[in-house]
Amino acid sequence: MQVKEYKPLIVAFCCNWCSYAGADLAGNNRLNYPADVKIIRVPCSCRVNPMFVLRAFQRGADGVILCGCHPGDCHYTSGNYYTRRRMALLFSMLDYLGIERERTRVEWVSAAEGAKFAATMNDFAEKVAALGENKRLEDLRCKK
Amino acid sequence: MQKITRDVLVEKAVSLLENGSVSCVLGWKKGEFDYDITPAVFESKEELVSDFIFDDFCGANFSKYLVQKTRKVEGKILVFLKPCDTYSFNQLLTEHRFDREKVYAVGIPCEGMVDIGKIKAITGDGISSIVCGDTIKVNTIYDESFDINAKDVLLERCINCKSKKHVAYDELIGEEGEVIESNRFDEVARLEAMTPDERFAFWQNELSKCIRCNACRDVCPACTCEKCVFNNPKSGVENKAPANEFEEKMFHIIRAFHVAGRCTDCGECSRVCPQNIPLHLLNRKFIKDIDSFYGEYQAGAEVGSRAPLVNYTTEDIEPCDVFERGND
Amino acid sequence: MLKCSIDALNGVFAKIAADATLYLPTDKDGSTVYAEWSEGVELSNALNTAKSPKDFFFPQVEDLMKFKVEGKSISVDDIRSESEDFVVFGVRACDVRSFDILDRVFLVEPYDSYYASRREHGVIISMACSKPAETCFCRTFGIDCTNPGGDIAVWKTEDSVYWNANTEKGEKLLSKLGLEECSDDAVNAQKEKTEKIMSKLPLAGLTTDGFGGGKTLDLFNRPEWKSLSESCLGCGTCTFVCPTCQCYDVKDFNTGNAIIRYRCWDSCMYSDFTKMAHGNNRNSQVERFRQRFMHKLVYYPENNEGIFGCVGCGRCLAKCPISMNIVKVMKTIGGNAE
Amino acid sequence: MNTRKEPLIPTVGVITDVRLDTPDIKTFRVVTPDGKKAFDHMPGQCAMLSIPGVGEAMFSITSSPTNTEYMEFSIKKCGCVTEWLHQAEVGQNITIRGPYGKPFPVDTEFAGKNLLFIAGGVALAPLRSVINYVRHYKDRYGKIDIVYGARSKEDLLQYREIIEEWSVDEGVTVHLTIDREQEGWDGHVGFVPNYVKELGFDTDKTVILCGPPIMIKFTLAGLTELGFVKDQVYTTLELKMKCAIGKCGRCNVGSKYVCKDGPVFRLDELDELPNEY
Repeated sequence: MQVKEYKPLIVAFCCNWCSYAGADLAGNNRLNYPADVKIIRVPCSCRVNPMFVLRAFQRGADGVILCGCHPGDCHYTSGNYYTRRRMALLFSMLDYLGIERERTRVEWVSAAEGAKFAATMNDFAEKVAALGENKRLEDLRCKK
Repeated sequence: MQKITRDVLVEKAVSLLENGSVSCVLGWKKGEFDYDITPAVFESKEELVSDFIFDDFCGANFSKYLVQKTRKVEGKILVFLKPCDTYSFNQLLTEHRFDREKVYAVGIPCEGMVDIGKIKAITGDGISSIVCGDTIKVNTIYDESFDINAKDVLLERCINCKSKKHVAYDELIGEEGEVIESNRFDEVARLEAMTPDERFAFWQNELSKCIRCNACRDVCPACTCEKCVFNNPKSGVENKAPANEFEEKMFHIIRAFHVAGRCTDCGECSRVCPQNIPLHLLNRKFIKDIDSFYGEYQAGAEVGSRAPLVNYTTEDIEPCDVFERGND
Repeated sequence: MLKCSIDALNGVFAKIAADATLYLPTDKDGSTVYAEWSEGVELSNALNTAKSPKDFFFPQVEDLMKFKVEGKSISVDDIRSESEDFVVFGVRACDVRSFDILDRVFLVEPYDSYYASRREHGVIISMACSKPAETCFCRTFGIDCTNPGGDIAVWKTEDSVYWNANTEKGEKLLSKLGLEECSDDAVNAQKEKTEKIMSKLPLAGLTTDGFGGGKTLDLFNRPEWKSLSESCLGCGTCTFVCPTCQCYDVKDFNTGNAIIRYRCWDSCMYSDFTKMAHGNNRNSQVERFRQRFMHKLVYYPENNEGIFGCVGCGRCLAKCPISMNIVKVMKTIGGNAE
Repeated sequence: MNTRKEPLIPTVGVITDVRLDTPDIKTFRVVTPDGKKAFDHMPGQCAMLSIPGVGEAMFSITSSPTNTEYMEFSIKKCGCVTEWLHQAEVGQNITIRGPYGKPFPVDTEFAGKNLLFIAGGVALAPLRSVINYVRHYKDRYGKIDIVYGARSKEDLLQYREIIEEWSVDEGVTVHLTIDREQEGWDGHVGFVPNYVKELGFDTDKTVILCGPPIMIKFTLAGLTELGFVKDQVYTTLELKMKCAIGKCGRCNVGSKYVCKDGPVFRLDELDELPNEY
């Protein structure tokens, strides 16, 4: 039997105005980043409810990353400032419950930063791959 | 142990009821034994005189009842508030959950409430009588008697009491207290100092006890949604039972998150948990983080204050930096 | 009557556990829970567990079936498997009666095969009480805690454990344990002692007068329900710690590649229990609160030859966040009203 | 593998026909994958239909037991399951289990009697099964009267069947009414309870009454005025159900479980139950 190489499944929530365009730019520039990064476009990083993050883990994600406009550049003026507070608290709580802190991340990626997007994803995927499968926030029913 | 007697409160309630200032009284009603006290609505002098009680078992916080009761009751409601209850009271007012005009709040001092679970752990089953005081006298049907120092069997929230000061009242009985320096974050810090594996094992063990009775949610003065996301089939996360470890964590993380920045640390969740899960440690983690990331904030300390999660500054900490600052 | 010494008890447990999974009450983090026995797991001395043993036959969450959906077509997978043999040790008399109450729901036509399978494969070893708590009122429902039912009854004294089989299933298990014959003097002495304590209990005088079948409308319309339910939080604590509450919900979970239909405990105290698309027939907490107690004290006995749907275990007395419970209800609206 | 039969496990059903009856009611024809009727039933009984992942709900079987080829369900769009069903197409699989509940006593108490059916809106669905059953065995019953009302002409369920089959049947009289005047409608206008009073039936009839609670309340008052007594009147209830076999406790009213002891009740039986339905 062939042993399948472990590739982490990564869910990236990207804001419509900056990071999603950044991801687009990365693609246009033929920059490589792992194919297992699944991008979910959201109107603003602030749209991401903590429940989305948990649900992504439940459904089999090994890492969850949020990408939004740089602070101060939010299309809706202040959405990403709220995201910053929320995710700071949520990630701290997940860590408190013993869930590996490297599985979650927030990164600010502008529409012009295609290279940063690709680099971020490569780095994040590498860190998550080092951790291995998500065991601490998994729902076994979804793995059958 | 309480400095104020039941008779003073009954007298106050009766006089307000009889002069028509209030139409009913939210208070503690004595139970079958000496410790099973039920929150109740009193509408007459007779009921107050025969059933009203105030002793070391009156932990219940009435603030949340005001949300429903003020909608139903004609006239004003008299409510007795211990210092910690007044924070929940203010927080609910901040969120416009009830009409302040319909409530007459009487602040009463509190010397800390005791935990019947802790008493039973000492005496065993079969308690026939309990006499409250600085030394609690317990007799059992097995002809044993115990003298227990009340300070040794306090509720968790009273051991780490954060304030003896009333932050809201129309009238105060007794003297104004002070905000206290408490050690309430010590246990959180102890957990933070553990390795992630130890923390995971700790919470896995604690949360696996959950039977999803929803008592923590239903008693919580910050959980006042008319329809909870976990009860709403259209929310996509509705669940009724802890189907597995994930759902246990999901419920408690999200519940703690929903009240983050609004939780006054009243400790009702841990008091009512039938499985004795230390739920306050989740809420306190958020409070501790908020204090250290965004400056000290006590929910409910003043009406109208802006909760940290609906606020921001341009210099806020980045999520990637929280681990350096949070666990120092 | 058979007997073994307390010191030999672990050896007996090992013999039982050799053929079937053995569960017993043990102390964990300050509360008493049922746990699987293995070397080193000690039998608790507490009166009873925080949660009732109904889980063994009617677990809180249970997968019923699986659906595969492809386009317009659906296939149904029966994922049931025959239960494996297990033994539950240390069930108190009140909880033994609760199984009888559940049987009358699940084992009447149409049979609930999930429950039935566990019931057939489970052996119940009951344990007589010798130190009842102030919250006990099993006698109110005619339960003798000194003489518990189950497949095997056990009496524990200071130095020995006495065993007596009540059923064929119990006989079969007991014969394999190699216990010595003995007289029942010690057991009788313990019974007598416990009986005396039972009559001293604070709830000893509680009776079911005023309740039972045929009293529906009279009790239903009593005005006291309003004040009793006034501060009810509408949580499910009483329901979930109750050994006889058996209402359940059936739900679907989409795993992404199949749909699991599972059932889980539900509570008539919850606001969405009877909520349907066009409305709710029990809109207020008064109605929901009344339903729970009317069901135990009136509806159930009406359908089951007068047997009440409560066993007096006292769990709801100990656990209700607002200390409202069936005893207060019975004293307020029943024949015990002061 | 457990070989015992488990009542909670449904079988697969196929929707072979969808008919739009009124703006919000569709009638679905359901058979097993091999084209047969899923099970036999009696008038008034129900079946649990479900769509995996959406939910399961109880529906009355609207087709008559005398139809041995398929079953029909008239379903109004009002909740998750029904909304989903309304967008289903022919060929869609669903799951089905049943039959559940106590049927109308068509072969006992109804035998030889004059029957008066009174229905409002979608409540014709459970009665249609009875009406077609008694029409099929017409010689076993006396005169049949049907009073049926809806908000408008478009809201009348099974309108074609009523006009083309029922009203031309000998011994069957159909009285239709709609709530408000409407162009192209020359029949009666007015609410069902008033119409029943206007028609002034003799009390030698057994009444089968089904409709929204408010209609039942006023129709009953009207019937009492006409001299009917409660043990002449039958109705069928509907409550939330999950197991449909009297175990999950949801449809419990008093000592009765609507899924098992109902849904058909005689009104004097309902009087003994708490008013929680």
